[in-house]
Amino acid sequence: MRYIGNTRDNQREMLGVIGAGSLEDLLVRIPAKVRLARPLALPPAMAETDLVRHLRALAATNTDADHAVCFLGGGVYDHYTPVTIDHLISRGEFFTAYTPYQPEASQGTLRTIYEYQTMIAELTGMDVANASIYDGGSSLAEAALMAASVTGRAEIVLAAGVSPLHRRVVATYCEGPAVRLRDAAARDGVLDLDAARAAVGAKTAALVVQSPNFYGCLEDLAAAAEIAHAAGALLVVAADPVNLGVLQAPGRLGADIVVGEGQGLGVPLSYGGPNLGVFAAKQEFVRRMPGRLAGATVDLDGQRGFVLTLQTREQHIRREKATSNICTNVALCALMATIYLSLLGKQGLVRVGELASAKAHYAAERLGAVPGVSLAFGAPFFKEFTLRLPKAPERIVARLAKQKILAGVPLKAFDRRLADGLLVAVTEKRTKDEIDAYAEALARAVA
Amino acid sequence: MRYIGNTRDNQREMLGVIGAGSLEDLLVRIPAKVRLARPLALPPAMAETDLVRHLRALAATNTDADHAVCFLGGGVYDHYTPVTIDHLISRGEFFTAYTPYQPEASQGTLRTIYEYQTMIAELTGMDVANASIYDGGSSLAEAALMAASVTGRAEIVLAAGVSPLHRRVVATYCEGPAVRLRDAAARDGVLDLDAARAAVGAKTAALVVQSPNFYGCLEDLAAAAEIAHAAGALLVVAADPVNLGVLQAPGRLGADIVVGEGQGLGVPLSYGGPNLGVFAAKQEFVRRMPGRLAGATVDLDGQRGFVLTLQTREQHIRREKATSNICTNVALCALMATIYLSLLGKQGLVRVGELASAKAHYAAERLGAVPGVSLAFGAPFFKEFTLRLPKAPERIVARLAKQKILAGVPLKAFDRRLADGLLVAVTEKRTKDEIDAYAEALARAVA
Amino acid sequence: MAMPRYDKLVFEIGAPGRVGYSLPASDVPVEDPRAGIPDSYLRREAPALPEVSEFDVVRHYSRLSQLNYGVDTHFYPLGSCTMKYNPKLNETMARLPGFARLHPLTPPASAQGALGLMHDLAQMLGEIAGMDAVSLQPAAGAQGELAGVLMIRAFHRANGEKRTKVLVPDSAHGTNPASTALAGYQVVQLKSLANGDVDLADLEAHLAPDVAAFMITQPNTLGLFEQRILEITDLCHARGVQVYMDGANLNAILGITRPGDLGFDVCHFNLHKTFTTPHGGGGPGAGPVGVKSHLEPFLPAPVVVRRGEAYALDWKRPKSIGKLQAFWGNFGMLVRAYTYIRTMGPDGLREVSENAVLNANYIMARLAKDYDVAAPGPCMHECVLSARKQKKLGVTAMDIAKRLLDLGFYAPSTYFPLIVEEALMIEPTETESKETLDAFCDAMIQIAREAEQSPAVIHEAPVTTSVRRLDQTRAAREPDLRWAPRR
Amino acid sequence: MAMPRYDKLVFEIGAPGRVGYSLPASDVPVEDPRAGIPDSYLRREAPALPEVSEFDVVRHYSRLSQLNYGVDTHFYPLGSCTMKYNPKLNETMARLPGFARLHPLTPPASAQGALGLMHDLAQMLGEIAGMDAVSLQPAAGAQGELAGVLMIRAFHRANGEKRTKVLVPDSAHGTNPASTALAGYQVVQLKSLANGDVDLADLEAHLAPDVAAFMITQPNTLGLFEQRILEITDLCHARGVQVYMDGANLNAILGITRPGDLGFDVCHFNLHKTFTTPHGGGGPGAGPVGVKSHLEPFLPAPVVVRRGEAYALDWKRPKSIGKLQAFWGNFGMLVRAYTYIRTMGPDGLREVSENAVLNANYIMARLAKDYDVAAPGPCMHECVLSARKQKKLGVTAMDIAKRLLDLGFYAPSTYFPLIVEEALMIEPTETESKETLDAFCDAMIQIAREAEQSPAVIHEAPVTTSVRRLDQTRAAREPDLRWAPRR
Ligand SMILES: Cc1ncc(COP(=O)(O)O)c(C=O)c1O
Ligand SMILES: Cc1ncc(COP(=O)(O)O)c(C=O)c1O
Repeated sequence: MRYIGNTRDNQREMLGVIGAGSLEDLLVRIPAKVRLARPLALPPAMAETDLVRHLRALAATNTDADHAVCFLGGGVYDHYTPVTIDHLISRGEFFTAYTPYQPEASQGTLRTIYEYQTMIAELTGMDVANASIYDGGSSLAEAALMAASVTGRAEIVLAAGVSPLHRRVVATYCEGPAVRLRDAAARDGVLDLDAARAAVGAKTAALVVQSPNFYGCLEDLAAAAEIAHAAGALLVVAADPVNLGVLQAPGRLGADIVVGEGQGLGVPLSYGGPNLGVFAAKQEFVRRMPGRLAGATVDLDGQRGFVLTLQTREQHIRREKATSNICTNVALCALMATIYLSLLGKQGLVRVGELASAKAHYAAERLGAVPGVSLAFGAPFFKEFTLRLPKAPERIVARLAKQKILAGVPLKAFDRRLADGLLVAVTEKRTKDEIDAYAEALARAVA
Repeated sequence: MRYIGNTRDNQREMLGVIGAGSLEDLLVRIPAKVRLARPLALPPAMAETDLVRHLRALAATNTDADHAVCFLGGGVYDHYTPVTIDHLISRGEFFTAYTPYQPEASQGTLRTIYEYQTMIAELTGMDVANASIYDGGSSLAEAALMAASVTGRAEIVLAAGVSPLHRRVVATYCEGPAVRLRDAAARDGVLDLDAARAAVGAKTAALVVQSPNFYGCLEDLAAAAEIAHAAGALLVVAADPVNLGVLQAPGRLGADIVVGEGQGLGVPLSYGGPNLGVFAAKQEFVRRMPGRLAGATVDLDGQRGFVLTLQTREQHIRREKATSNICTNVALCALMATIYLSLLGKQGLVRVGELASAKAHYAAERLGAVPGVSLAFGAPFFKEFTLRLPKAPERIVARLAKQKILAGVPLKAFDRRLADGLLVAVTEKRTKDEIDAYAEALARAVA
Repeated sequence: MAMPRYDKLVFEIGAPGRVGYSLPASDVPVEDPRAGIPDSYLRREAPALPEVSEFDVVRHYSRLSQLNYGVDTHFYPLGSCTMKYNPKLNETMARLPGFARLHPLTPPASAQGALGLMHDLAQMLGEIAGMDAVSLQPAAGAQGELAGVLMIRAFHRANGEKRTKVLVPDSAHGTNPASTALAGYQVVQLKSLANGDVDLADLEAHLAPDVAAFMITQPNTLGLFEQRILEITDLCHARGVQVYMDGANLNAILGITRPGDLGFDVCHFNLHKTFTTPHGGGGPGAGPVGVKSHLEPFLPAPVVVRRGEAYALDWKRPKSIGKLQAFWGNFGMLVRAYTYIRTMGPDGLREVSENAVLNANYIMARLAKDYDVAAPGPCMHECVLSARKQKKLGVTAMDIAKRLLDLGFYAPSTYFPLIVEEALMIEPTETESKETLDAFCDAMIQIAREAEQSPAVIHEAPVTTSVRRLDQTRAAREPDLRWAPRR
Repeated sequence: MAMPRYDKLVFEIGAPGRVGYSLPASDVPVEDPRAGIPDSYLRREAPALPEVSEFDVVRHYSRLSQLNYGVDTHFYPLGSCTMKYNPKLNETMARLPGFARLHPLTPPASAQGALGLMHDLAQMLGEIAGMDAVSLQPAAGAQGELAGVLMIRAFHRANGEKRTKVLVPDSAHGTNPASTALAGYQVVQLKSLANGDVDLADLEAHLAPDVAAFMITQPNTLGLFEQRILEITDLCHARGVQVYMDGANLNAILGITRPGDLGFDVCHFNLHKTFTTPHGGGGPGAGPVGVKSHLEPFLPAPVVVRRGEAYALDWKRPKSIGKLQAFWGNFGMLVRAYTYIRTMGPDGLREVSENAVLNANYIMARLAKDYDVAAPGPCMHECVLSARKQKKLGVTAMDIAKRLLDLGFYAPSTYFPLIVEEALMIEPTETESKETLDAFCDAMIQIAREAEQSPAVIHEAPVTTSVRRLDQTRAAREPDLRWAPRR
């Protein structure tokens, strides 16, 4: 049988050593009454050749970003992913290890986590970053809870531009701890600072702002920081780290906690998961942070080495008083990001941002010039923007999908006021030809 | 610049240490007259994203065995290749090492070669196998030359069923050493033993027989051995090692040298190269064998270790008197074969052979029953057979290719008497449905 | 058995101006990509990231990897984690562009293969666990627990009940109390019997009307099957208490018995344990959660449904506890788990558990003379030993773990479960062969001998790893959590 | 820097009956797959292959790999072999199904992408070498040499000339005389000057009417550019002698000068050296051969040609020397080389050579004090040192090589070229950075010190590898070339 080590002979011998007559004998503690009396009703085993055929066929029914031109965003993006990343993370020593409980036999993983923490701290402008949270959504949720716990306040104010997909995750996580969510409205696509000022008060643990926000617009983080801090609240910023080669580090603008979806840092799209939850904070909060932390120390001989540290925050030690319930995280995605950021490096990340911004602005111009189509907002944007279409975006998207253009994300499902809205993302990978072809196809579709 | 280690600063510093003013200064020995005064006329550098797009597009114009049902054979086959092989050979320690000149830092490669030699010797029924030759064709050529050198005779008799593709390689290699080739005719697809007896004589270094032969038919190797040995000649057998789980080891039937194309042992089709030249011989010939050999020995502490051995046969020591000019071989393909044979193991290779044979015989029945189509030969076959078609095979093949069936190899180019011949290979990967669909498509095409 | 030494961080290699990326020049007529963006929003200096070549990166991470033990290279008997072989076929399948390059907001009509796979996987997991519905959304076991407890909470609330406590045995994994607390419950810790079993009388005493749920691990964290499980679940249900099964140990019971049939209302799966998705140095995993039908309305949204011939994401789940992650689940892991289940089939899965159990019992039998067994067997898929005998000789569970590293094995889980003194929790998994188990047992017996005769060699360990024992105290006292250049 | 120990062979793991494959049951109505095949053609017993699980295989070969140094993990300054970084992009591209899964006998109309790539690659190699036509068929450098010499032979024969000798310098790589002999020529060895240069007077003396060709390596095997190359090629041509360039050292001159412009008639390429295809532990490589137009009719058949918009295999080459391998060349390697050339472009290729030369000169400069330099520089892409000074202290080139292994480097080529006493041939390649070169030079200087002060540490070396120095004599005296079970 596949993937099973023992032969029948092995089994016999082992049973002999155990002193059991049969495999059944080992299961005596399981009452007969609860034993499954039939085989599981699952499809029969498939041989490798057949299974490959089956899965290829299944995969082929999906319209993926290799077989269509992808303008989809909304949190995850078709960014350039150097092929080298996958070659390196696939090395069994990384891929098939687990949480580095035995640091002496896990220095590879621990060093990469330490590198990752350093890079994320640098990009976000924060003092410390953890070893990863599941995704941008749960990372934001953890930040909200941490803000509540740090401030002893039970209300979170979310700017309207926070991703509705993430907002729902925050709501789920805030249910138990009874942390209340309030929304601060937007004006022309960005946080209405007056509304924010009105919403943030003495009960507010944190003001949460995402920039660029879900609709692609850039927020005034410095102003948001002022509002939050004036009320004794924290500023939590959700940012896409890929952008932070060009955009200012939120930490420099007053953020106390920075979270974000790190998928763009070399993590495959993979239909939305696994992703990479980025989490960074100011030094003063380090002992309240969720998640794993790797730290440098020395060994018996005084040599540098790395360990998991400050574990008294974690569930396996603090149990119900832990800062979070997270255990398995997304270490391998963090490794992808570490390798990505090493490859892109000081210059490359800037280049990615510049290219994405240039192409997005070109696309906005081309698409916005299609008769009947307009840009929804006047606020500055970066690599993503919202269009208003003269026909139902769902229809347009379906039509363009047939032409192998993934045109964008219809916004109706996320915001009823944007029933005519289409969210368009343009990464550095898109070419002028692709954008032009999209504009022409869109023109035909809305005509 | 991509893949170059030094920065401009590095270069400056290094030139300083060298005491050179510029990179130019290092090239003083190259006369100005022969310097290229212009840039190479090559297309400009392409970024990774663009290049991936370009190569994907190029690859997509080929009809490969993932996107069509492959009945092509003629020496290389669409056999089952466990995906595990590629994962393992891709490990940088194997992939980016070279010939194990420093055995202490190359035990991984040396052990796998020793394993490979053992497996090939076992399959072929020979005493020793070398660490690989380029491909089945050059392997056969080396065998012919070795036979000539061992026997001191200058004539090779090739059975008509020897692959014409390989025969041409033998001819090229025999040109220099002035070894003459003679052919022994076939009858009903297999070697005519009377013709062989007539052709083999006191000048014959070796009789070369391939089984299954190019047309798919199984040869009577024992009879061929008798004929060769009676004349004091060697019997060289070309065999596909994939078949040797079911078919008798040529060594047991009297072969003195066994060669073959080992591509089926887990090596990708890759448009015909790199392939894997298998080469095995009797112990008495070991010091006349071409190619590398790994052997077991002990280290200073008496521990087992492996080295390249009997190197006095090789070009780097014996120079013009070497047994062969081979240096770089196909070690990585040999590693693929080693992993393949480990995975398939004692039972698996038998199973592959049984399935291929069953499916080939089913296909022969189905295709042979198509009106106007017949089996060309009455001789027993294994996984490949020759059909005669009522219409030009080239046309049929072109037509079926459009239906994503790679129907077989038209034989006209190889044998004018088989202008209506189509060589059809059926591996264990082909399903009944695929064979049935082929039969139906063929019926329509010849109707 | 020594490991290579390599002591660099990526920040300590490279040179200013060196690059490892490859990007084309801009092909659009936009002169200043920063135009239109307020100055104060822009970064002034490029971030201090490495400046290394692609080759620098390849060699650096190749060498770093060599400082790890992984399942591919070493026996990794880490209890409770099911460190089984991760089939390479899963990897090849998960990397098919149709899966790996699919954007989550692709119109469902253009993602039918992915949705279909998810739908079928949820069905299969439901059958395996005897549960009526499964959500694939949770990203790991702990998030599955959170989802499960939140569903229980929503259920009670929908029934107009205000229950505030959840009972969790003291043998439980830390995520159980942590998830429960996160879901807003007060955690009541129950004392387990010495073998990890539930103390039924004590349970009964605690089953007050304010108890919302009882959460246990089955088989328990000592590796034993909770024999009186039906009494337990019946008792709970009689008091209106929902019963949650931590499914981390599911590898013990595939095709043998099912959480649903044991009376559990909820149970999570760890696809990175039972279903061979790789552990990746600490994740990603996937923690689907299965429920009985009364909890189905509360499942995280959206749910993948089949409508006629088409698959869709059903968002209209008014009673849903909401979302746990931004998208639909750790799809990449789902492809791997699906591939695995289709590879094994029903008989194969049952053999998985039988052999997992056999292997654990074999280790227990071979080591019972030299180590104290935490609970008399037969155990299920893992066995827990206590090094209390060795402790008296001055050799702790930690010491034994370190010595194992020198002998070429990763270490068992240590000091878990908390109720066992000097615990060594050994989970061999079914993918390991008798030869490997024998080599491991030989090493363990050798260590027991050494503890008696030459403990110094144990206290010195590890000496073959790239670093020796590390100063944990210093790491926690003076946290050094990011690299800084010496300025 | 120590390596892990692992001493098994695959035959020594596993257990009877264990399997690592996965094949479906037969779906065709054929009862006995052996029916119709004579009994005597059939194997009676299954071959004695391993009986191991997939996991056994993965762990075994993962661990075996760890016993190797490779370019990905170690500086590998093996002279004459150009052990440069092998870009991962090449690998991903070569594995595209349209390339990796393409059968060589696919009708050309269905293989246009592959043929087009080959056509364009041949053109690009022609431009790089200044040659008029290129065959991609040879499987490695040595086969390229054979092809080249056979073409020369065919050329002379077509001109009605019977020339029987080929001149080869004593500094040449062993394949040069071996290939020449294989092509049916008598090899005449010429003495090189001390720096590896051709002794022109001696050459002239040897250029008898029976000489068919002169075969040299440019830059020569001492790493020096043959300065009087035009005199040499002119002289040869004046005597009707063809000149062959062994292109193994092409990495030194890309975009700087071209074999064709130097007067060579033939030259081979080693794609596994200059063009980044991986060395794979000893191959596969690819050894295309380029020729001037007068030799074009003799190229191996078939030749990839362009006919209008379509590409085809041209078999109608009546003067061809024939085939060298069964199919068209090592296509997988061609895809990698093509990817590389398109990545680098013309400027990039020139920078490759400039930096390869810079790196070699840097090493030579840094080591010139401690080791004898075989020939005064500047050198091209590699430098040859002599350990003759060290030899007097009892430390040989071999000893130095072994000590380098302990210090974390693979070794240079040793004892080649034969004309240099205690040769250490160091080729750093352009992909290595100054930091790595410095670390290597530091190690070499340390060894020079050790040779003077503490030679024992060198003679003991290597001690960090999985085995220590191996008994080569025993291996050759009692050849043990295949494993056998202890019966
Ligand atoms: C018994 C038990 N429960 C729960 C978990 C938590 O699962 P995860 O790490 O996937 O969040 C673990 C994981 O180690 C476990 O062993
Ligand atoms: C100078 C020189 N010539 C020829 C060759 C032979 O090339 P190959 O090994 O590709 O056959 C080599 C290879 O090592 C070499 O270094």
